[in-house]
Amino acid sequence: MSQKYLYYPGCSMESSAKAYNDSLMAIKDSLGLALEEIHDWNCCGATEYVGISTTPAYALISRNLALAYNQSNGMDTVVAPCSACYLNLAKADHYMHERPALGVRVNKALAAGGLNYDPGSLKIRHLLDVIINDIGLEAVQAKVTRPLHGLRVAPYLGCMVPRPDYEKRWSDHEYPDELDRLLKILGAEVIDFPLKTHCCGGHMTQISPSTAFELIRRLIDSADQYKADMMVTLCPMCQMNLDAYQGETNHHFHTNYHMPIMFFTQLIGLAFGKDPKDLGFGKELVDARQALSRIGVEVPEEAPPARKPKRTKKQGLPMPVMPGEEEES
Amino acid sequence: MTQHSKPNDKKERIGVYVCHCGSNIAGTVDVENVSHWAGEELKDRGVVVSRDYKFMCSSLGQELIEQDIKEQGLTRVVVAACSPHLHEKTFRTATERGGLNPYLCELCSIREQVSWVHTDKAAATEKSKAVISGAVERVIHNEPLEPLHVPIHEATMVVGGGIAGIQAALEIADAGHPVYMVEREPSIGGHMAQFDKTFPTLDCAACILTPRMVSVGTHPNIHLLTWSEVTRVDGYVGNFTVTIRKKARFINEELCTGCGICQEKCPKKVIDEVYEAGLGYRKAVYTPFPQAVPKYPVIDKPNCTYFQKGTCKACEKFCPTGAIDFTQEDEVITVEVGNIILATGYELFDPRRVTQYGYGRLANVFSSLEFERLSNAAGPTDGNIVLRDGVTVPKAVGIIHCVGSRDRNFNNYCSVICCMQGLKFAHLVKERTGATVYNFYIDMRTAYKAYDEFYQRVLEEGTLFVRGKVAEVTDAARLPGEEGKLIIQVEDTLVGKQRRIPVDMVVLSAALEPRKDADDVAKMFGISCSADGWFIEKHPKLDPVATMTEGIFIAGCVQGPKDIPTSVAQGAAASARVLGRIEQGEIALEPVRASINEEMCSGCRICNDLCPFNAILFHEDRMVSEINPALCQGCGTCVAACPAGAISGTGFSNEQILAQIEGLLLLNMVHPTMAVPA
Amino acid sequence: MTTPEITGPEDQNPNLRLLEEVAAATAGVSRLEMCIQCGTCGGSCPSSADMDHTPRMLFAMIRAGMREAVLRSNTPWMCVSCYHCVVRCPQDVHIADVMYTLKSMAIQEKLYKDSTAPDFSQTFVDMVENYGRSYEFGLATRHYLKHYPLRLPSMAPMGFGMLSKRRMDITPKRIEGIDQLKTILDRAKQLENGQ
Amino acid sequence: MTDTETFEPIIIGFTCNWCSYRAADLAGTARVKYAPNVRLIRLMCSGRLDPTFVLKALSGGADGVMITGCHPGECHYLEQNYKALRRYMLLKRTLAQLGIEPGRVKLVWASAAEGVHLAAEITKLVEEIRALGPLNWPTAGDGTFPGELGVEMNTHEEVAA
Repeated sequence: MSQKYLYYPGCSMESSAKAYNDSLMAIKDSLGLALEEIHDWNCCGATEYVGISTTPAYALISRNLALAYNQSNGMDTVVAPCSACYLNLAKADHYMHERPALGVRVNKALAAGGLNYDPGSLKIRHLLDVIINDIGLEAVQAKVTRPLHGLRVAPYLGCMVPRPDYEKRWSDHEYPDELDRLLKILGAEVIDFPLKTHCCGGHMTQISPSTAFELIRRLIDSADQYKADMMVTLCPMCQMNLDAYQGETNHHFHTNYHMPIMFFTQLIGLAFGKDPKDLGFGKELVDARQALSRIGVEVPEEAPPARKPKRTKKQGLPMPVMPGEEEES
Repeated sequence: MTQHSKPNDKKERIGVYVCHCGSNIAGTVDVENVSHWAGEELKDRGVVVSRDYKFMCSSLGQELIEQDIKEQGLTRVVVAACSPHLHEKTFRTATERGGLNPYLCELCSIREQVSWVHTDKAAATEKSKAVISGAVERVIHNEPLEPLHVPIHEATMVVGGGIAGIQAALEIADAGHPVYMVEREPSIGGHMAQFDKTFPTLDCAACILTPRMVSVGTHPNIHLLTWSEVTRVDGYVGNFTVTIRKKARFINEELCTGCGICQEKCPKKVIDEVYEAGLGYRKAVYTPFPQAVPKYPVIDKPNCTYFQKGTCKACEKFCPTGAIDFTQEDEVITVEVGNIILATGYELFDPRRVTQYGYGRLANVFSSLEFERLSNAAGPTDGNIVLRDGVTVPKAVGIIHCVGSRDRNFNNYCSVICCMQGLKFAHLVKERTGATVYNFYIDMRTAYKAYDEFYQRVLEEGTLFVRGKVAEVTDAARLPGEEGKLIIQVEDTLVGKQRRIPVDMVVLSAALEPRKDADDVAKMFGISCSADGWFIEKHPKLDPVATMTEGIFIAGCVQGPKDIPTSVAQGAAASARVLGRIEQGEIALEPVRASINEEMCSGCRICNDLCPFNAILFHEDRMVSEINPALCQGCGTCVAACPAGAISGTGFSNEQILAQIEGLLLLNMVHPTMAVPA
Repeated sequence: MTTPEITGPEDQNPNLRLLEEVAAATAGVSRLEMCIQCGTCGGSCPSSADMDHTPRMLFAMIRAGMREAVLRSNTPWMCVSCYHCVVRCPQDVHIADVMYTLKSMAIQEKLYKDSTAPDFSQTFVDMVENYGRSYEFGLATRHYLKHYPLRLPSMAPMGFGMLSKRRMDITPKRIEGIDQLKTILDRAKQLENGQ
Repeated sequence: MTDTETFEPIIIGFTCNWCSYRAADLAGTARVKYAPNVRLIRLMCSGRLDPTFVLKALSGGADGVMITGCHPGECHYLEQNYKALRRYMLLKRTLAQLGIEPGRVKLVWASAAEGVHLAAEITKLVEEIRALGPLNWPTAGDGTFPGELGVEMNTHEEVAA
């Protein structure tokens, strides 16, 4: 039996976290997970909009909740795979209720676009929560055909899933065990990672790189001390920071870490015996092939795009050109 | 004004007295206006005198009432002041001194229920008038009553054998009255028996406690029931019947000499979660500690090899007096007592709940109770302060205050003893190991005799104090010198910087919490728990050891976190209250009882099943029901249920309540915004 | 519990009402007035080393009415939204949300010291307002050109990697209901300004 | 101004001597503020509440009635508050039969420690009654109230229940 959920992918699933998206799409049927994407959803504003102006920030988030509710048709749960999206949606729902004045302002703004959202109408949940608590570890285990024996993983949840956790859906704010339990079911060797909910640096890579590099270093260094083969995450931002900025962090501290950062859905897919190609392996910048070959999984190197990415539209903002990319344009 | 359906046809002469209570009432209620209004507008209801006075409870205020009764011939008195729970007795006594039956006086609250809870002066003034009008209508229907006198059984029950209970039991027993002491564990002594030193004097806990324990064990007036639990309480003040389950010890107490050979020979080692706080072992047959009172061991059935596997009986084989008795069964005992003192103590907060401090995950994070055992000369390490490996002496120790206290995530309250306990620990670590000691605190609370002097002493000894609530304890090293250490991460708020302090051992000064079953115990004894779970005293300042339920007293940590001196003082205070009762021999109870008018009783027996106290007796011969006033508690449920209206509730009769409703509705609401500010 | 309406005599120094102002502007119930200065936030903060005041100090400064110093502080801008302080705070102060409020107040009064962070947020928001989706490529390049031109060469391999692995679109996506979204946001901005 | 803004309802509150009356005292001691529209009557127990009291209050000019007692399982008289609960359910039915909004009568549990809770419930009920507007008691013309008119307030039912 498939369980049906409203699905809010969030912007990263289509770009930086494509591997997350691909692997989720590859495993969802095996999990019996039916996801109905919210039509014409918009960006949640990440951690940026709330720092500029409150009402617009919450109106931006709540447009998605209003759209979701309009197409809910018996479904009452919105699932988000991205931590920041999950928190923003949950927070809007929570604060519109806790601070009715905010709720009224947001609904006045939504009304200008013909929309409305009553806080409390939808449950906002993270993908991992749904997999653990609705689908259940037994059901996941039943699908494991290729246990990940021998793979030493550091479970890394980051911040915004276990905290602030308005609805108390997670086992703990500091040391939640949901991801550990899932990875153990998949057959992986899970280390007791002390920094499993510490910060990846968030948007600091953009506004105070040295701060971000230090936070990235702490995490990778700790996972490295525990001799983890890879870190497993459930957040596009965490994956992006730890993976894409690992090189710069190494450069900054004159270190030489090589710690692949994978999404938990990729490992579920592997354990389910899916083809690594369909699970987004190879999209990581810190190559995971070495770690995977240790447990007998061979991933072909992702071929560079056959053609140049085609520009479909000429409108939009002027396209800044990156120095290394000049010959392409 | 509405038509009164029940006129004051008795021509009662009523005096109304409105109290200012300084500015407590007069600050929000226009007292003169109220009193003037009552004198004028309620004249036709029988009000012949209406006065306001600064403090009605003062002797001058009371004299006003007495004087008016005598000079104006009052037959009823209404006082509008504070809550009846505070001063009802005062004004009834004044009424009695004036020559009237005390129950012809009504006290209505315009302080707790008007002036303190409302801000709009006009609305508060109008509400006061309504409240007085209700009381006037009610008092017309009051009847003269005589209090019920019930005898007080001489024996007292003390539940809980910690230091508070011990103190209470000894005081009463020394005064020559019988005491039953019930203790759940195999020995009395409570938490204090687990400690090594006591602050601020650092005298040895065992040295001062064990003589008291022995006194309890040997006192001719104390009947000690350990390894026992109260399962049921019936009756009321003066006449409680308490049912106790005395768990099977599997030891014949007549034969046992307490020699301890059984413990020596028992092959089964068990982690002692109670006395050793999980840090040491005991046998399956055990006395928790050498000075235990009584000296008889118990066999822990779930852990005993014989009980679980059918063979062993080592204890039986070696017992020189043949005292082991595997056939013993739980006994149910009932005793009659006049008063009960509850001194069931506290439980330590489980520091595992503060996950960021790593207790249970990081080996060298200890709870405060574990540290007490670690530092106790009779503890698992003979008093050597060492790490979890049992040998390594720490070079640096961090003591964290307020773990689970003063924290909305856990308990809002301050646990009172933790600051002093933290200082005591710091001293013991310094003295025994010479280690560097840090105390992490939010506020240092050392308010009691000789407490701050102890703080000075610990400062002098070189303990380092960091003002800041610790953010986390981690083993994830990242800076030089952190490898293999526990790192305490904290904002040193007096420096304004985040610090990471590597230590070898962390001690968590955990909160004191109500016992898990405090709620059930409260229900069993008919008292209430606060939102935090502590038992509620009758008055937080003036009656700290009595409860709302007559005959039930509380002492020690069961009422809230407190140190040893205060627990002892409360034990003594509770016993003084009980002794006063015993001396009087009887107690006067409010005559709030139901009674059945046999003429009107149809014998339908509906009321019979409603009474939880079995106070209603059905006379088969006359086909009528009758209420036994000694058993009736006056709830009035039968009064409300009687289809024939044959049952009346003294003090809360239908006439009184219906009249009060009418009186309360005499005035319409004043719209706050339309009210003219005074 | 709701944020209490603090009423009192008119203050000589309007800055003494700063705490009230911050609490009122914060989404949710801030409980800022409940701070007991225990330092759990400053102790928990992963980026406190780079802050010129710990969050706790900032709250004391808010109480003291040090308006300009508060709004000039880089502390809110260094907040990584990790919520460690929020869940550990013994007084349940909504610290992260207070930080968002302080950022928006600083932007409004143009009191920030370094424009990198406000610019980043503003650029991000501009993209979202124009497309309804975030647009990492445009955001990153725009932001880096302005604030880290020297960092660009060392970033290039990463950027190229992201592009070649198709983890970054060089064309922005636009939602269908962009006009509806703009209408909603315009109205929200009016409401935010009390219109 | 609309009616609901100017209308100040009067509510009669029945309290239990052991819990809710003490909660009201506690609210006072703690200076917790609530709407002044409620006037309290002390009973020994919510079990004492005769449904006629409620009808008397509503017919006599009250716009709403609040019945308060100890939490289930915490009754000073063991279990009499359950009886109050049963009577309350019956009472709501009777009110509906009389054409009165059942929302005008509310049962609230409040322990002696719950001053803040009681105050909040009072304020909440005042707003609820304000929204319902003034009560127009269906009079029999002679100003009597149904208790006296013999409206079926059959307490026998509770035994069967």
